[in-house]
Amino acid sequence: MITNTRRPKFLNLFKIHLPVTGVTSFAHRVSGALLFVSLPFWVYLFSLSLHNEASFKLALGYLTSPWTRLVLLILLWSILHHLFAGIRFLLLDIHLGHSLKSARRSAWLVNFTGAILFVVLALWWLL
Amino acid sequence: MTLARRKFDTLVIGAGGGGLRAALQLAQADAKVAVVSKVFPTRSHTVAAQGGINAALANVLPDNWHWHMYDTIKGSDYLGDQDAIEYMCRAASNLVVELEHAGVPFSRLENGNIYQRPFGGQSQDFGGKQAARTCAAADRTGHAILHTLYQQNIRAKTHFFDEYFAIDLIKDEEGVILGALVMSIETGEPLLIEAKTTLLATGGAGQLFRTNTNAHINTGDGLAMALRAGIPLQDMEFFQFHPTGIAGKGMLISEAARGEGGYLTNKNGERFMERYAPNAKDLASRDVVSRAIFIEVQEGRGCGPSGDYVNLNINHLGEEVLNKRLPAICDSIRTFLRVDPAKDPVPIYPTAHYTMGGIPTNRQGQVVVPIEHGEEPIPGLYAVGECACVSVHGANRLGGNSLLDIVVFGRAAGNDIIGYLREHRYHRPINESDVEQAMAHLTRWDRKGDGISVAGLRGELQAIMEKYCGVFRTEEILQQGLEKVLEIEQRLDDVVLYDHSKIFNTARIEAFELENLVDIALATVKSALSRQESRGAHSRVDYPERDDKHWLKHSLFYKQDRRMAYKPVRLKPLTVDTFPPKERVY
Amino acid sequence: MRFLIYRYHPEKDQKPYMQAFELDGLDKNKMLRDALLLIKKQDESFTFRHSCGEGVCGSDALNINGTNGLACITPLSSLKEPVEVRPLPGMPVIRDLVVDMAQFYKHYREVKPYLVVTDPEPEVEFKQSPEERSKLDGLYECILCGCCTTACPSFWWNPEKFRGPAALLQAYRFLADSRDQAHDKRLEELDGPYRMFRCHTIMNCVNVCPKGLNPTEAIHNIKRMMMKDVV
Amino acid sequence: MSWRAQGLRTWLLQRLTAIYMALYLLLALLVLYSHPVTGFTAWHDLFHQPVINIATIFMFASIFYHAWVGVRDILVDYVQPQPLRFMILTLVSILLLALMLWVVFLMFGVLQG
Repeated sequence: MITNTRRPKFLNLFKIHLPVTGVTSFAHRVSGALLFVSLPFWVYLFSLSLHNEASFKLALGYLTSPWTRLVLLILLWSILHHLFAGIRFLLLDIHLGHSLKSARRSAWLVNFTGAILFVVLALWWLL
Repeated sequence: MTLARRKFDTLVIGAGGGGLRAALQLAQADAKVAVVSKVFPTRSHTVAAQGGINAALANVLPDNWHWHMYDTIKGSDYLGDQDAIEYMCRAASNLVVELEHAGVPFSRLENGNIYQRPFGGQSQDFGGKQAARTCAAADRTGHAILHTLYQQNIRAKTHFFDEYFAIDLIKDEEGVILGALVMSIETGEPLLIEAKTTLLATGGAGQLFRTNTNAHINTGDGLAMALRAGIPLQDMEFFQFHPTGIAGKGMLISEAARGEGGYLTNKNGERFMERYAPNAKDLASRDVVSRAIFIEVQEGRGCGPSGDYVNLNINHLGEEVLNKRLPAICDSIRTFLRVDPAKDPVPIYPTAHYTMGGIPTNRQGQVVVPIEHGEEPIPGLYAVGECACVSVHGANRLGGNSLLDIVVFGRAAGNDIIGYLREHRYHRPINESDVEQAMAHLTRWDRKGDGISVAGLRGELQAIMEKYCGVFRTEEILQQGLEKVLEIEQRLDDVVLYDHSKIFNTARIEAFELENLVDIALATVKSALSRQESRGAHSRVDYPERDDKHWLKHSLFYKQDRRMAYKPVRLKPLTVDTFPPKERVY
Repeated sequence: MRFLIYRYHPEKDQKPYMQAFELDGLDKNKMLRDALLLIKKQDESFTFRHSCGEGVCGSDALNINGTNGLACITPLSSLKEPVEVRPLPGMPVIRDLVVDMAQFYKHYREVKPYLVVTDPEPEVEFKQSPEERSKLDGLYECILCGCCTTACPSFWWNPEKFRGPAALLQAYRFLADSRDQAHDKRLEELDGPYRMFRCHTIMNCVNVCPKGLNPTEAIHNIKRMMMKDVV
Repeated sequence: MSWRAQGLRTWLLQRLTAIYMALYLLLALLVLYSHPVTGFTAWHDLFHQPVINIATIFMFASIFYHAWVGVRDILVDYVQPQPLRFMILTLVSILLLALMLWVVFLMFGVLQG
């Protein structure tokens, strides 16, 4: 007879349902991480833009190159979601929308508005 | 293999309200106390008590403990011991206040006092107008009390053995109880807990019946342990059927539903309780209401397609009262019946609920056995709560008195144990042959081979008890019941486990529980067959009248040779005059 | 109905696995606990905790189709097939669906879940207005089933340091009690980066609580109390 | 920004920086909408105004502090070995401080130029 002293744990994240409030929160974290990673790029770009005429042009050029466009699109969503989800968290902090029902509804709203606004802005920018 | 051993001043078996209240008293007095519980303490069945705890606080209507005492004696159909009842009713107010100070979140009145509601069998002025004596925390009073008691025990640093199952008591040749053999459910390993005093607080045996309000764990383990240790069980024929269980399923709908203004109707919409109890109506004693419902259904006035239940109406109380006073039972009704209690009537039917009988004790919680003239305590053994029979409930318990019973006698037993410990400073030597016997009981389930399954036989036993030992009883039916239970007892020898593993083997636990249930079933049927009268919850169709001349006495059932014995009811209270038996009408 | 049940027997298995069971002619009005009991009838070695059967004792908290809940008040009709039943997430599995709750109980004890009164007690009950008492509603009803805490990602990652929603709800239950006199000490003990401030308002706890309680709100209320004390 | 920051203080500052950033963003959008930036000079002049200049320094400070708290939260959850967690957090702190210095020098330059 074998007796396992090391007990297993069930923590398969693919098998655990993540409710919509959890999705909003997790996406908040992911978008925050992406924004953090992009920080040096933004500071560099900002610095370029304020140096002189030529570097200002260079900075603008960076913003419109196809490669950075892709990165910018991801960051655009990140900003939108992070902002909206952040506002939702602040409202929860001041005790607005605490019930499960309204918290679910606001989570949907945040995810949805973030996505829609992202699509609208992306199309407006790209076309 | 050497048996692991631990030593404590006191071993408490069971972590419901009674066990925890006693443990708290002991821990606060710096006794070394171990609480053994087969489930984590807050899972004990006290958690399911709903309506409240009785005390004559007079917060809502005039009240005093004398009236409470009268009601309890009348409710017990004069079988309760009046000294113990006086003790309980006098202590009630202080103990409820004590619970409140310990943190129980009682509901409140506008003036900040504890909220009290009317309950069945309560009266002002010795049988006058309805009283309101039941202190409540919404309809989760048991939950509130159990959690608070557990919390205070955490504070007092009581030693808990969570998920340990007690197998047998250990006693020496002189009959002194020296602790118990227990088993860790998690590891399957036995453990001998040596203790100067042992307190049984294992609760009732509602699992005797198929449809019951009780938890799966309510298998009367302490009752059976006492029987095996040669101690008789008292008044086992008195088993309470709660009038309002969810029809067909058994979940409890608290008497608080009627206390707050709910009422029962039959299929004609008639408030039939007016016929059975013209004064108290729906708030008559539980035995009275249960019998009434049973008769209504029997005589074809039941509701529903099969006419097998009656309706409880609480929809007229309004959402606010329901949410404030009865939130948990409304949840239960929605979950289990998919009925909206704010709109529709609730189908209910009497359900096995409470073991009035139990291990005979005195009002200090000491387990007592008869000797030639009178009785004497078994040294080192105590019992409190539903497993004990003090007897404050007699033939029928009043709603709100069980939570009171556990805190009053839990505390009393704790105090008496403190005194006992002062006089008995040392552990007595353990009787190894008794340990071996208990170990043999433990290893009996290691037997392999083909046989009957535990769950199957448990189901059969429950069905038999329901059919042959229900609300109405006759000689013939009980005789058949006795034979069937004896047959089950025989077949118990053929039960085998297929799973012999050690770690968290719940099948093994259920096998022990089945043994316990069979012993208690036998005690119940045999006691019921012997008592030839109708009193409280024990209704004999063939002896419809109460017979004080022959039967105003407690019954005692011994496991050895299944003998019945009797002892007198203590009619003399401590300080007041006796309430002499009289006709019981509500 | 088809069921997939998490099985692990420490005396036999090296690793947990999922086992399929089929129950015919099941009344869908019954609860999941009833189905599990039928499965136990088929296979005695199948192990899970359960007791009251009506959602007040908190024994049979399980992960049901990915969401924590009590088996005894989860109607079969509400479940998609195959019904996947697993133990509570992130807890050490003792056997099958039985987990070791020691860590959970430890956090509960650590918040000092009892009323602390330092003033002399009155002869009668403490006065508490219905309004003051109503602050305890939604707090005292907790049954310690563990659904919330084991659904909380913050608890998964820091089970030793983060108190978890259930313990924090209890912490607030005493902070909110007008009779309690350990206010400052309780708040002091909850400060720091781990014990409470691991909560990121994910609200999985509120999503799964079988009693409909709201630990997130309780946590926010504690923060509010802390702020009030600072300002 | 001590490593063993008190829970409440960090939590509160994370909120305050968030509010500041949101307000800055809103105002920035309004300003850019009402005074569209036509070229380098306009852009430079914008940040030459002391109010906007200082506000922008605070904006970046907020971003960096907010990011630091966020990264710390992530590390506490997903990076369990203490030394590794500490090392990463130190590196992140150095990076953020460097970025902050960069921004401060940049903005002082714009203010003077």
